[in-house]
Amino acid sequence: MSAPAAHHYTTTGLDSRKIAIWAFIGSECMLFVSLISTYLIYKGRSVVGPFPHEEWVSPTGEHFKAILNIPITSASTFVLLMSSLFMVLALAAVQNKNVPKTTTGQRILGSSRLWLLATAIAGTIFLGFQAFEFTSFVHEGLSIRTNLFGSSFFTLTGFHGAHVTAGVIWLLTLLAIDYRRGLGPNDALIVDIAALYWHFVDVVWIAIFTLIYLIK
Amino acid sequence: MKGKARLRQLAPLGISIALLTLAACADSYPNTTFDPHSDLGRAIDSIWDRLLILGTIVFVLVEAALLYVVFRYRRRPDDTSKPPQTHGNAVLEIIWTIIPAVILLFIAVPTVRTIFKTQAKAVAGALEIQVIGHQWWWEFRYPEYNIVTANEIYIPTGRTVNFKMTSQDVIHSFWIPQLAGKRDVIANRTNYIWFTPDTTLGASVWNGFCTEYCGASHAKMRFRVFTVKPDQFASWVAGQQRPAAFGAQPNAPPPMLMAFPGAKNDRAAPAPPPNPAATAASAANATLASAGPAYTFPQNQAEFDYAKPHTPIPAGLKFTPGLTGNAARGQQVYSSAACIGCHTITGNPMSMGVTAPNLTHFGSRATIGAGTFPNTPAYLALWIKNARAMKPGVLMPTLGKDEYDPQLKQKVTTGGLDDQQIADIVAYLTSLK
Amino acid sequence: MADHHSHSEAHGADAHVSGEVQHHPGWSTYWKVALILTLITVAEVWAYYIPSFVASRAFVPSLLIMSALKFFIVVAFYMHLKYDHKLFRALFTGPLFIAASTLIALLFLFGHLVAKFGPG
Amino acid sequence: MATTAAPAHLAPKSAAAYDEHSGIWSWIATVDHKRIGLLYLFTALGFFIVGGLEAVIIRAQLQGPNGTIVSAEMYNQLFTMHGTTMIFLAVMPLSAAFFNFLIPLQIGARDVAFPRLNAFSYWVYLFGGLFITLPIFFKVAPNGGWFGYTPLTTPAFSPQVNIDFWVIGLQILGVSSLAAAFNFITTIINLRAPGMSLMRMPMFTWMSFVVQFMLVLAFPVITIALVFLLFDRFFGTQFYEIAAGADPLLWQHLFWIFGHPEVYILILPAFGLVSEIIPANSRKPLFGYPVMVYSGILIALLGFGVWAHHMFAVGMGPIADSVFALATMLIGIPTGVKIFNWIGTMAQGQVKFTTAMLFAIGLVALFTIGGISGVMHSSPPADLQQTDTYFIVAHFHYVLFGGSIMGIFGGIYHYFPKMTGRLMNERMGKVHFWLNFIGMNLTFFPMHFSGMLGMPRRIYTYDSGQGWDTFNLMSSVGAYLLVVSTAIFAYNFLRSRKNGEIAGSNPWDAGTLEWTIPSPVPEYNFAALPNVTSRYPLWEGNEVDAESARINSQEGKTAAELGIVLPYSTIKPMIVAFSMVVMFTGLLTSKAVLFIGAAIMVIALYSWLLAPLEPEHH
Ligand code: HEA
Ligand code: HEA
Ligand code: CUA
Ligand SMILES: [Cu+2]
Repeated sequence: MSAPAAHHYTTTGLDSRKIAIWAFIGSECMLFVSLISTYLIYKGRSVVGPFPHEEWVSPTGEHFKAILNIPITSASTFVLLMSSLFMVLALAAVQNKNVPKTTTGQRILGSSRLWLLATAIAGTIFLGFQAFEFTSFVHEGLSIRTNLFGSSFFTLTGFHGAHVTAGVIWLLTLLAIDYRRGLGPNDALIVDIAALYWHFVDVVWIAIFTLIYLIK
Repeated sequence: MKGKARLRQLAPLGISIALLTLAACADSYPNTTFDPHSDLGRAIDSIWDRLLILGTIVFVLVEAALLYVVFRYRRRPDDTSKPPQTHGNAVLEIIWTIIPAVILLFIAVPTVRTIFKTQAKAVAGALEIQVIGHQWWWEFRYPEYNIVTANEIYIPTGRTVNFKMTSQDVIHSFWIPQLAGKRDVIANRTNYIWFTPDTTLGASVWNGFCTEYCGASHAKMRFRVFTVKPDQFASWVAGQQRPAAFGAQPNAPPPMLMAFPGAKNDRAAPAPPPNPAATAASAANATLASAGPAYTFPQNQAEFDYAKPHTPIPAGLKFTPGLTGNAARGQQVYSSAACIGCHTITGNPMSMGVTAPNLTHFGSRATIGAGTFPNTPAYLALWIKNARAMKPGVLMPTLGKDEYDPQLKQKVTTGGLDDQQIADIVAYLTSLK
Repeated sequence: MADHHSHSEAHGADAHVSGEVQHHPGWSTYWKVALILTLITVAEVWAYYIPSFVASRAFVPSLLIMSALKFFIVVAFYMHLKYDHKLFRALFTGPLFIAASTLIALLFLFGHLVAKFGPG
Repeated sequence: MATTAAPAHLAPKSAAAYDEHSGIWSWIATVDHKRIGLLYLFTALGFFIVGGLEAVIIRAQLQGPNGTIVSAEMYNQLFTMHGTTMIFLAVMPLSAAFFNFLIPLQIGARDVAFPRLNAFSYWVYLFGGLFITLPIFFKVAPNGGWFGYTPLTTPAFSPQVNIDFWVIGLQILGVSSLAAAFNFITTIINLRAPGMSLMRMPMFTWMSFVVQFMLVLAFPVITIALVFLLFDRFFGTQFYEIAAGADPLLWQHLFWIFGHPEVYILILPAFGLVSEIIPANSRKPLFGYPVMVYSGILIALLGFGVWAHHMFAVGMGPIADSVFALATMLIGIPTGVKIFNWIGTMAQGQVKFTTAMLFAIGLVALFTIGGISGVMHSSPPADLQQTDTYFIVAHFHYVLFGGSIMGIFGGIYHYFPKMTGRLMNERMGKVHFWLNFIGMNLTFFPMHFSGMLGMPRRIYTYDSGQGWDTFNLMSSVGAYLLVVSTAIFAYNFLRSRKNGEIAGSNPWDAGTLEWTIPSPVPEYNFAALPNVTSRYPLWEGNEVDAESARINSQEGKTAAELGIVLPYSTIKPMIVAFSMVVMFTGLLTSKAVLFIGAAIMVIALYSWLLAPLEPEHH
């Protein structure tokens, strides 16, 4: 984090790292579209169950219930949404570090550590939900090898989960820096970049939640 | 010096263009796409001609302009001061945007028309032939006549034939250059291509190729198409409907190993019910069996030459000379050997395998190994002895005793056939006319 | 990332810092946005549990609209694209457009939309 | 050096050692875009030779009917690796060599935006390239064709290790391309010198800019397609398992959504180079500059909407066939505009036949042929006869060899002086060009005929009496000529580095920014950031440009004397790259290797990101 933007000549006056992260996010759009397309293309093409929204009775008479668990996923979706709120608060806190805080409310709102931690925790909870979801699916007879649905579902949501994991690690790194030397307005940019990534991961989930979970 | 150089640069093009005129005459080019013999072929060819003409015009104009400019404006010793520093010319640039657009319009319109014409539903009553791709051979079925055969198709001139394709394994592609374009043969999908061979055609034979890379023997996945007169076709059909000529037994309908996936873009005519003539024929096959020989394409005919494979026999394959096989014994050996696990011979109850070509009328075929070798005892014997040495990666096991199996990388010891047994099998199979 | 190359002209820089400044909305906007997102999500899930609605033709479109709404709200406010340099808008919407068209094209090619909108 | 300006505690221990100008170490640890560019250039030329040799073996096998030089299995590995090598290890990195070397010089920057990321890209490319190339020496090279169609490449039909190398190798190479792309996008947006507005950027930088966006959008798609295949092969998923009802067309669509943009990724940089060479050697500014820019952008946009023209035989149905056919034809228009504008640039100019110019003219002549045959494929009914025959092989060699390679050779002759300070031998260069030109046409023009006369591609042997013998013989002879010409080039290239005549800063009296600075270029590129007021500062510039040029043309000053701070040299990016490849090899060997590689990678990455890029300012 050696190079605060203000020290450089740049054509646009913007910091290169922020341009790069936006380019990266643009590229991620194609990545997730490929995954989502595949899931939708294979929707309803599995030759054996279990299936996302319908029950299935195997030739051997085994009974499999519809896989997707909307209540749980709604909860995790909500958690991820909230994490985005925490993230913007963390960024705001870093930006306004030097603004004197009079009331406790301001002090709470102004604590970058609190919000960074909250975001990371929310992310972890989301991952926890996903871990629970995956294991329960496996118990209900759907693994990544079972059928086209299993393969495309686990890969898609797994990729998203991997992104969340990376995000959590990133946030914890920032948190560590915050504890070591404290993040101030000069560091707003690196927090902003992490935030952009985090929100994007959230945005992707918004799409996944509707396209994969809700639409039958 | 530069001038001469420029001329040299045109030399290879010159040569090649001279060769194009050569290419026009078909007889020396048995697989040419330039003289088609079906409606589809001609539809494609007319677009090709248009493309060739427009393309040549564009080519000549562009290269001429390039050469002219390069010569006319080459730097001369007295060019000390800079040339006029023009930055562009709106009018010119608009012109050379529009001209190509117009040219493309002349290509686009017939293109789209032909697409919709040639991909329409085949006429009802078209002869449906089911094509099933295998690594590395072709299975052909005539549901209308209950015929299953491999690597060779007979089609009557003047009747629309509708190929309905799918694959057992990887993607293959079905191509008869002189009759039609390609269509990919894809597992879990059903594809179609249909055309009508010209009535003007005499009995003739065409090479067919697999044109989608499909593994080790992609190069050796070929087939033959015989366009014959309707009466010849009828006779061939009657022949194919008989059970194996040798040791004839009541004809069971050939096993159909796989169903076609109900593809969304199913544009085929529904397969007509087996016509009464056919069923009658199979009912009365005992009598038919005694009837005169059925039509098969005369292999001594000149047209046939280029359809004859010339693949050399791989080094190191030997067969004891002077053995004479006994067909009766051959049938026994065959029926107790590995063969029956994969091959079907209708009329031989032991032989119901469906993973390899149907051999019911093997004797009537012109080639073996998916068009790789001529169907003569000499080649056949070696093939049975060590198919894997004859054709890369082939799934048929090496059967000859003490032969080296290039895939298992070891000699065949137990259960290998000796040359006499092989000779007998050869006699049996070739007797299956 | 620390991996940002610097030019030594300290002076040339200050002139351009301005581009970096963003007039972010404050807490008041943030919690309202969060509320809206939550409400839309609730609406989506609710819709999912009304069989008659699920059966109706309106179901899929309305869900798509709702999630698109959420999508753009987050991008506009939390990713402050609404307030940020227009360059970033270009860097995001361009690829998003290509990605979206690719998705739609693929669904057509695999015959998914054909049943609903496409030619038979 | 840089370190002198640095607080001691920040300077890496052996920093002084890194910064010596020569010595293998200085190359391994370099973060200088010019050196990285040269590394790319040498490596990619090496891979070009490898790919070429593979091609020559192919031609020897096909010289006559029933060739027996290689087995079917070997042949399949040869053409797969030939295609893969030429596209991913030769042409793309050759373009990358110019991205690295030229872009900062053309926009007036001291380096790219992320120098260490840049080094990382190179090392990933090198290790990934070796990973995918070495297996052929052990006869276990990938053998699924360069577009690896499923289900042939699924474990069900290719259980051996061959395809694993391909899947993992391409995955690795993708990382390299993506990292580089983000880097250059940022560089071009953000490090342009004062006054270097977008519409003043040299055309090469413009085309590169477009290409970076194509990379950023195309590579994620193949990444995912490969991930599916990887999972199928290693973790038993079923994306491409026909037994599980998978649709073989899924791979084809995903691959070509990447694959078609890829072919423009391969050609646009060459177009850019030619757009520099032709004006310089015609003493005229590029004709219709804005249109050249827009046509480039348009080609890229359309390029994302035509992929299915590689699939006209799969039975997509009449509507899809028509749509993709029309979209494909459209691309001919902007491309034509480029061809005509190049001719327009030469018209009324003073065309000097330098070797570079000959190659540029060669591109215009030959690419046109390939383009026209491309348009011939774009009509689906016609393509049903052409597809998967040698007619296609002819098409893409005319555009790839006649286009990309010709343009890149031109670029090498043109920019060699800027890279080394010396000129390549022009006489040998011209011999190289003519042999190349003749050999190229002799090799690939006859393929039009063998194709239309029914010869399928990817066949390791063909029967006599099919009417293909003559054409194949011609092609093979042509290929042998190309070996000779390429050998001459290699000799000229290696020799001129030390013995070529001294070039001076602007041997071709060209007009763009990179020619205002000394050759070879000092490590800081520009003593003072130039102020730009025109597209061709050396031709059309006013006193402002002149002043910048004067300052920057001065030789001999070190960065320290000028008080310019340069980034530290470091091997951390290389370590990250290496451990990443180790991690991937873990898939083939053992989990232990995988985890060790991953661990080292993460550690090295952290120490890279937390270490300062360069000394603090004072
Ligand atoms: C550098 C790479 C490159 C480039 C630039 C192109 C350019 C084009 N390509 Fe090519 N193509 C490949 C590389 C490339 N291609 C490769 C590698 C394959 C094979 C992949 C494989 O199967 O292995 C392939 C295959 C391929 C196919 C699939 C064929 C098949 O497999 O059946 C098609 C089909 O439409 C096609 C079309 C085109 C078209 C229309 C263009 C256009 O962009 C061309 C435009 C240019 C011109 C038209 C010439 C200049 C224009 C004028 C002078 C104006 C006037 C001209 C007219 C009005 C016609 N290409
Ligand atoms: C940029 C890309 C590129 C380039 C430059 C080339 C260059 C060449 N290619 Fe090819 N080619 C492809 C891309 C390219 N190719 C692709 C994508 C395929 C499809 C693969 C597939 O189907 O999957 C293909 C396929 C392909 C085939 C079809 C194979 C088949 O379908 O069965 C053939 C056949 O002749 C061929 C030939 C050649 C030849 C003779 C050259 C020549 O131009 C090569 C010339 C180069 C050299 C001769 C260099 C060697 C030089 C020396 C050895 C000199 C020694 C010097 C020193 C040691 C210092 N290529
Ligand atoms: Cu079957 Cu190629
Ligand atoms: Cu293409």
